[in-house]
Amino acid sequence: MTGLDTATLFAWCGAGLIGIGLYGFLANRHMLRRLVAFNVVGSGIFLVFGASGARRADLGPDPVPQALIITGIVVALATTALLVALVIRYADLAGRATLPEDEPGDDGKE
Amino acid sequence: MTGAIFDIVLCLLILAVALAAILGRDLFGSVVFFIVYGLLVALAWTRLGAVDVALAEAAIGAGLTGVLLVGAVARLRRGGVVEPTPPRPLARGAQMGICVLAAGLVGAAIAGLDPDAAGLTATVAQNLEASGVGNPVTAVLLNFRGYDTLLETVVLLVVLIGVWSLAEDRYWGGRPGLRQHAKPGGVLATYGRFLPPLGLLAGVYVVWAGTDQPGGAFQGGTILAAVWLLVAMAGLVDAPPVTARRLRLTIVAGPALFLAVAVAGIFMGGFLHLPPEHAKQLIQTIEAGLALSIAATLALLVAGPPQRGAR
Amino acid sequence: MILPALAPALSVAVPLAAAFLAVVAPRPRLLVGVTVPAMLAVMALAVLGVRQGGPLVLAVGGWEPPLGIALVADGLSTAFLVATALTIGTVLVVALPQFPIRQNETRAGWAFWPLAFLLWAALNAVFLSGDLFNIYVAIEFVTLATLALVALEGKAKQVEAAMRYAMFALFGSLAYLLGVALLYAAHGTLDIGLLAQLPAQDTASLVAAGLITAGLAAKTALFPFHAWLPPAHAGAPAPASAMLSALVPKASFYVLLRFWFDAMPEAAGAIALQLLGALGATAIVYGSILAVRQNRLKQLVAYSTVAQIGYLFLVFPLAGGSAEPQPWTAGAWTGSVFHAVSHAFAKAAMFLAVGHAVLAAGHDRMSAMDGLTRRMPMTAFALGVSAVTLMGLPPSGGFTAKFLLLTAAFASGQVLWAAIIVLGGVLAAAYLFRPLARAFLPDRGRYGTVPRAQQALPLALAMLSVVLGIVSAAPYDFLQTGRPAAAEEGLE
Amino acid sequence: MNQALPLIILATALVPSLITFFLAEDRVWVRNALNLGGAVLKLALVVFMLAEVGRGQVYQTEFELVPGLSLVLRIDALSLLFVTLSTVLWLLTTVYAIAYLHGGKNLPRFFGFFSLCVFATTGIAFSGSLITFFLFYELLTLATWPLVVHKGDAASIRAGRTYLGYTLTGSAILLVGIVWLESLTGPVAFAAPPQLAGLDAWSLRAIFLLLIAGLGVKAALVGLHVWLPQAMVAPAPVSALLHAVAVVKAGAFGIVRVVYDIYGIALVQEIDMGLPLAAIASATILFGSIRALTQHGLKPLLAYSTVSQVSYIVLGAALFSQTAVVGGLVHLVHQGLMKITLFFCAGVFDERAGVHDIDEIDGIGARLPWTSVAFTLGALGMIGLPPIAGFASKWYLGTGGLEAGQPWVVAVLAVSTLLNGAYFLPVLYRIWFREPGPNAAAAETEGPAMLLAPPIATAALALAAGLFAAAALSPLGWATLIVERQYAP
Amino acid sequence: MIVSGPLLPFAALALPLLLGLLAAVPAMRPRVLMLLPIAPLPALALALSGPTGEHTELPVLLLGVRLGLDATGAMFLGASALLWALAGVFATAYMRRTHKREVFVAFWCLTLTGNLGVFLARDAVTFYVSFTAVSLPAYLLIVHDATREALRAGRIYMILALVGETSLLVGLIIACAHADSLVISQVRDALADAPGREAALALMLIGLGIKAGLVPLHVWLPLAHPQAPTPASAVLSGAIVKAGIFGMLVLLPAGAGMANWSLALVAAGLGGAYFGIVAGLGQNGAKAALAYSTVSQMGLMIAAAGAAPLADAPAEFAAVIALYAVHHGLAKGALFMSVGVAGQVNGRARHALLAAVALLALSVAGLPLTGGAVAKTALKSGLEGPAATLVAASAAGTALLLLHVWVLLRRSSAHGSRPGRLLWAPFLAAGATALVLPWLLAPAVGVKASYVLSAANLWSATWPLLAAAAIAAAVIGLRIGVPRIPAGDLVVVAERMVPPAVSRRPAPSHPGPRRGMRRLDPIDRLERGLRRWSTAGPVLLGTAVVLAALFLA
Repeated sequence: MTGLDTATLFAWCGAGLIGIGLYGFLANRHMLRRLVAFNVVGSGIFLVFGASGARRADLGPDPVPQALIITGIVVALATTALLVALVIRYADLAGRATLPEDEPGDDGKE
Repeated sequence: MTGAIFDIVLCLLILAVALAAILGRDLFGSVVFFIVYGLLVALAWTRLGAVDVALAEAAIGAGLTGVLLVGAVARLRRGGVVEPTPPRPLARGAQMGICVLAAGLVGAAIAGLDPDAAGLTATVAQNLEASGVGNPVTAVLLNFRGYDTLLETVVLLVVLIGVWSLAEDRYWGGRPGLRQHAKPGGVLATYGRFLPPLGLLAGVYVVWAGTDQPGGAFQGGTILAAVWLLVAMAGLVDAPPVTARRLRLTIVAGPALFLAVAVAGIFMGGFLHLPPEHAKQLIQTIEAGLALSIAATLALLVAGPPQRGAR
Repeated sequence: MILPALAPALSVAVPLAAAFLAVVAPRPRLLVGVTVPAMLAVMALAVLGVRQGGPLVLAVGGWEPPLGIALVADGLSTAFLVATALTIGTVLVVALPQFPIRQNETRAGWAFWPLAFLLWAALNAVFLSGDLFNIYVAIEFVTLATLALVALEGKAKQVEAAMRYAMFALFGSLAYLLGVALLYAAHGTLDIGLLAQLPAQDTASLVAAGLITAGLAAKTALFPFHAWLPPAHAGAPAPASAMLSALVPKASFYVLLRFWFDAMPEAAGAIALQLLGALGATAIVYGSILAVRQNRLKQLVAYSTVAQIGYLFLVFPLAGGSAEPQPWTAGAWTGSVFHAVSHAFAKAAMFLAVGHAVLAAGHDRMSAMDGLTRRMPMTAFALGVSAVTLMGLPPSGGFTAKFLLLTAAFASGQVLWAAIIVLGGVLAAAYLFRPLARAFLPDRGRYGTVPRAQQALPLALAMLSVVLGIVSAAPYDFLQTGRPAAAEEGLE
Repeated sequence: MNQALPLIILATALVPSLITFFLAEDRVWVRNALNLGGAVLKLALVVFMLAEVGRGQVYQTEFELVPGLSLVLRIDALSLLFVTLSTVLWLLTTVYAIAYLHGGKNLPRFFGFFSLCVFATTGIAFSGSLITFFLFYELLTLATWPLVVHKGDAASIRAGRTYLGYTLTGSAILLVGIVWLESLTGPVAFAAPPQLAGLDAWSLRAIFLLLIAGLGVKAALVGLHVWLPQAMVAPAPVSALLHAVAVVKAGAFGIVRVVYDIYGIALVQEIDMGLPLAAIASATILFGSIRALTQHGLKPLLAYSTVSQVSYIVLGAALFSQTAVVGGLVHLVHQGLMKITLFFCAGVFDERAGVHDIDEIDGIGARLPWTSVAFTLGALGMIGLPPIAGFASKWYLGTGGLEAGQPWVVAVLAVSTLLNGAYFLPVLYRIWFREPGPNAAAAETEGPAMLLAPPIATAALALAAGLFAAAALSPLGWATLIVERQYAP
Repeated sequence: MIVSGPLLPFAALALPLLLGLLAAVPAMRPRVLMLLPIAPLPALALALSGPTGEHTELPVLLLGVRLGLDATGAMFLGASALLWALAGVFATAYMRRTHKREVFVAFWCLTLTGNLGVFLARDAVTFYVSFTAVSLPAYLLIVHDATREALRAGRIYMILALVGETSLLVGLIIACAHADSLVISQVRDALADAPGREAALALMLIGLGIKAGLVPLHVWLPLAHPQAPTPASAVLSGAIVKAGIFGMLVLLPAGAGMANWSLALVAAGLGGAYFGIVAGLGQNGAKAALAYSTVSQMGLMIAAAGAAPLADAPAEFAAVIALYAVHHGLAKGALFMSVGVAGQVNGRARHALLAAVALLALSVAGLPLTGGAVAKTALKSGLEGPAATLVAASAAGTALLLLHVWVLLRRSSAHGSRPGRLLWAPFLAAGATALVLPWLLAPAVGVKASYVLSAANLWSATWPLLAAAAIAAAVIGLRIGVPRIPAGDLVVVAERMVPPAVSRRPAPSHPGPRRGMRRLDPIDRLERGLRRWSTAGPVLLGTAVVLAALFLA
């Protein structure tokens, strides 16, 4: 991938998104924020995946990564849906949307 | 050249919005930024020539995920859940550092890729004829790698069961989600009456077109789900109880149909084998079934577990 | 010879169909009664097929890789399939009275059944898949089914455990997916068999290897990414715990094994492999120490899983990393598989037995064990027998595994790992002592009981792990069917 | 037949064990018939085999588990020595246990594990390879534990913990040694000792130490013996099992195998391990005796006595002398007969008069004369007084020590004899010459024949073993045969 | 069981053993004492039939039993068997009323078997087994009355016996190991130049010396003999202690190499002879004084046995010693029996008894014409120089000591019941035999009557008696008090020095279950940290990065 063609550009962009998303995934404590970050990382990965399949402008975009990405997007949605349900249920039960060990000032004592 | 500049700007924008979504002080703001981000990424996909993905990203990645998250934020607000304070700077620094390293590594890997690697584009093109469909992405999704898709649809089923099983025991047998009370004659109610026929049409088209053009069961199913949700929000329809036989049949129908075809394939040459002469019809049948189940499942996922008492 | 060739497809299709039926027509007794024997028959087919015709490779839909997905049933995957079938089969029968569906359908009583069948299908999908992306889908499938089962009890603690698990699991998925993306970008294929034939020393492949390894390690609950496991596994209902602890971490480990020995046998650097071994070794010690400290039965058993998983990772320093097959690699490789399988039986048996003890006592404090040998001798016996396997004592599959690993450790001059393996057995005894000893105490207070037929099932499962040790020659040979080149040299 | 007989003999213990586990508590007769039947059948088979092996017959069965891990059953003269002992004592102990535990709780469990222990012990004796030995050795560890904790009180549990802690650690060490050795030589079979001569001496030493340390736990070498006195909380038949029939014997037997059938005594000497082993054995002999002197309870005293006595076997194996190894091997049997007598009697004292401590035994001889006679014979035999069996062991050990050029061995024997006298004689004195204490006064008369017959039988056997030591089929005669056949240079 | 060779030696041992077992049969209990006189009869018959030179072998017993009889052995055997038989008769009357007669009889028989076995054994193991069989069952004879004193005596006896057994065993083992044979004659010959000879000899002498009452190993004698019932005292002092001497005679190798040992033994023996006299004079009880007399007499025999290896004809000299032992055994046996008789006799009969005792005492002191004179003269013939003189002179001491005994006996009180013939007869028989038998046996050991009756020998036998009479007169006339010496002399000192037995520790209090788990708190903290995603996540990502970096490296 010499030069800054479109595919490489978006692949780099994907790498950047992965970095940003991971930070959000690690640093945030609110479960919904983590979910947002998770989706950012996911789409970053898809971008890397898809962009790498679009390197050969002469051949057109590779359909295999596209199909895989669509599958991945659906899986990500499914995961998000389950997590959202978990978070909501947890908020109902525990009154918060963070894990106990992530509560400020909490030593993780049970 | 303008394309390149556009791409660069788009990339920067995507990164900026992503940052905003991650770092935003307000959770709701973050979610809104995330939806915007999803749309921008969909745009990027079109720039990469991947229209199917762009559709999926817009409908599912930005649309449905956004709806889920917005709904969740609303529920948490209603429940009075407070946001935690941000972590200490030291921890943040370490986390940030390691993320930068990771991104750098990925970047290095990208930089090291062979620019001329062709992937499977040519192989797909060669076999497109036998797949029974004209859209190579659909060919991969439903024929070449139909097994992935079969599992994927079942994943949706798993998640739906998982979401339902988060219901309170006393609400089992009730209807999913909270009862919607749209103002009669309000915007929502109006749209609720007006949009469904159009949406239905659009959804069916996207599914049907998917065999030869961008689109397919997932994208189409998402549109159908959105339509139903809108109608439900308008208070015009209500979800059937989770114990209802027809509801369960609906969510299972698609995957079951897919599986039936797959197993039937065994007698026609192998597991999931679609004989080229019938491939198109079979795929359309599967897509139709899947679209129905996907639509129902996605809508129910957004609605959440039953939160109302049984009749 | 069409019948054995059907086995891979049916291994996934049958439990899927059962799951669909369980959603629509929840009649567990009937479903279990049909599915379990059917699956055992399928397993028999698979075993027969692999024994007679070597590895079964099935191109799904008739599309050969790289375009299509191959299902591979060789000795390794069939072993995991069979272990899964026996374990889940037993678990489901045990679960029947615990998740009944009567006049009024209940939440957990309904949800458990499709989830269990779906987990079964998902696990089989993982074990059969020869395609890295397909594995991603399958493993996500496993994860999501697991998440739902972890939260099945529906109390704050379980939901919390599920969320925590999700963090690790999602990260693992992301890392794995990124690795897969990079591999595809580099090689244009995701088929394990094809990848094995390609050079894999480019940056993308190696970064991918690191990501995939770390991601799967998190899903396998390797120390120090294990902390999610005990609350998650201990919180679930006993039959669910049995499946989760016995099989779910094995799925991701299985993929690691496939990845390192089939897909990229030459990519591993010695230091990285030693690092994995070191984490495994730490897991053994650390998990055991924590298990000793637990006051709740299920927590203890769950920490035991953390420790036992450590053994699996010793396969990397012992058998991996060498382009040239070494005389000991087959032993180490087979040993780790033996360990995985016998641990599956033993851990499932233990969770089921503990579950019965807990049911009878009404709580899962240590005192639930009091007088167990008298009240429920078969349950106590099942616990004892599975403990034998976990300690790696003869005659059990655990011992055979340990012996093979030890032999490899000495043969390859890695005595440190040998010491850890041995120490692990002693530590296992240390944490299992308390519950087992209490079983001999007189019982105080009032206890219920569990029907004998129910008690017999965990015992049967536990005995399986012993049988695996007594007749280990056949499984050993079977495992070698289609084994990866890197592990081919054995102690003949 | 050559193939099947070892398996049949193993089955005579295993089958009753497995069935017993699943018998209901109240099916006493079935249980007893099963266990006794198994024991009698086994005895008959062993007697048959004794004759055959005496004529030079060898029994061997082998099947591979995984590469490098084969189950080899091979019966040589040494196997039979151990098996005969354990078989005879099993039968007697079963009889005794039926009477002793009559009406107790959890008996199916007890007898199930008991027979399982015997199965494991038989397996140990029949092991034709090192790894087979290990398999059964571990099984023995496990099968014994439920017996140690049988009573289910806090002390039993504690003892069980110590027992498991020591034995499992020991087996772990043993396993390391075995695997290390086999990684150098390939599978080690007793019949065809590996070629070790060319290997690095330090590795050989390290492996030797690992093996001995692992076996030494069960053989209760000093420092590794702690579990044995604690395990005394178990019921008397269990003590009999631990001390005479199975456990400590398994350790000592293993050490003999390692020294003679794996390393070969010449090599052990060459790598300078013979003397240290003999020294440890001697230290154990003395240590056990000294500790026994200060014991308050009867069973702890007997336990420390075992610590001391079992090391005679080890000592015999460690000396570079045929005579010494005869002494060691024969002590395997002699100690078993004498010690089981003592434990049987201690059990009767406990059962009939509630005697636990030595202080409580005063004048018991008047109330329980036959038991006391048996006890006396056992104790005197332990001291080494002729013509009870113990003296023959000492004689051979001493002579062997001198043959090996280690005259200090004789001193150890002498001191040990004196110490044995010092702790046993006062007990005998109290039994026979003190005025009956409260326990004796309140004692019941001597109990059922099934409780009384075993100790008398074992005491008589111990006496006969010494009295007819020179007979060909006496333990001594058999031990000599073993050495001549298997270990003659 | 296969016996080769003559059956009588086997029967001599088997009969007492069988009778001992018979004693345990309940039906036998009323008449159990009747067994005692019968038990030694085959042995007596064997001794009377004399040495045959043939061996009896029982290869399956022990490590192969080998029995035989030579001249020396025959004398020991005969005298012992006779004494046992007479004491047995004595016991039938004397023990009639005691408790647990069956136990007494059983152990009597067992001891007897051992005692006879010592003389018959021709292999080391049988010798050792017999030696033990005579040592340990004798304990039961000593403590039979179960008084506090008897039990103390028994305890001390047991300790010493055990030490003795052990020493003997070790000594024998050393010797046998070198000989590579168990046959005693070969063992003895091999011992002459065995590598561990000194140790073996020392140990064997300790073992034999304890039995033989070698000072300072004699301490059990004066304690045990008075405490045992009288018939038991008689055999203890008359027969059992002889096992030690016999052992020395058969086990000490001959030859110049033994010079040092010989000297030591002679010195120790003579020292013991005089010590016994002194200590005996300090006693208050007749039996204790008699026991010291035995110590003294045994000292003479030990001295002789010590000299034997250097003698020109050791075997013949051994026979001479045997002759001395025969006389002493019977005489001492009779003297002990007299104590028993004295306890039950009054009036004229008592005077007769005292006269008989006096005669026996003088015989022991070597009064010419008595059997004692024969024995003593014969013994002196084998000794040279100062040793001979000292032996001769010891007769004075012996006379004094026995006078002391006589006085004590005269003072003792009687319980008045009339003693039966069964008490008198064995006493008289033993005494008479002691006076006569040496004369009959002397030719067989090469001692002619003319030699005994030669003037020089008569004088050397007489002057010590005269000296004794003079000293006695002086002591009595001047009322010199003899300091009292506690019976058991040295052991009494030792008892005071050693704390009362080794105390047993109280039952160990088990330490509670370990509660040291709190120290592991850092682990808990670590686990909590690892559970926290904001910690574990970066670690996980870091691992991925590190792994990738490692692969790349």
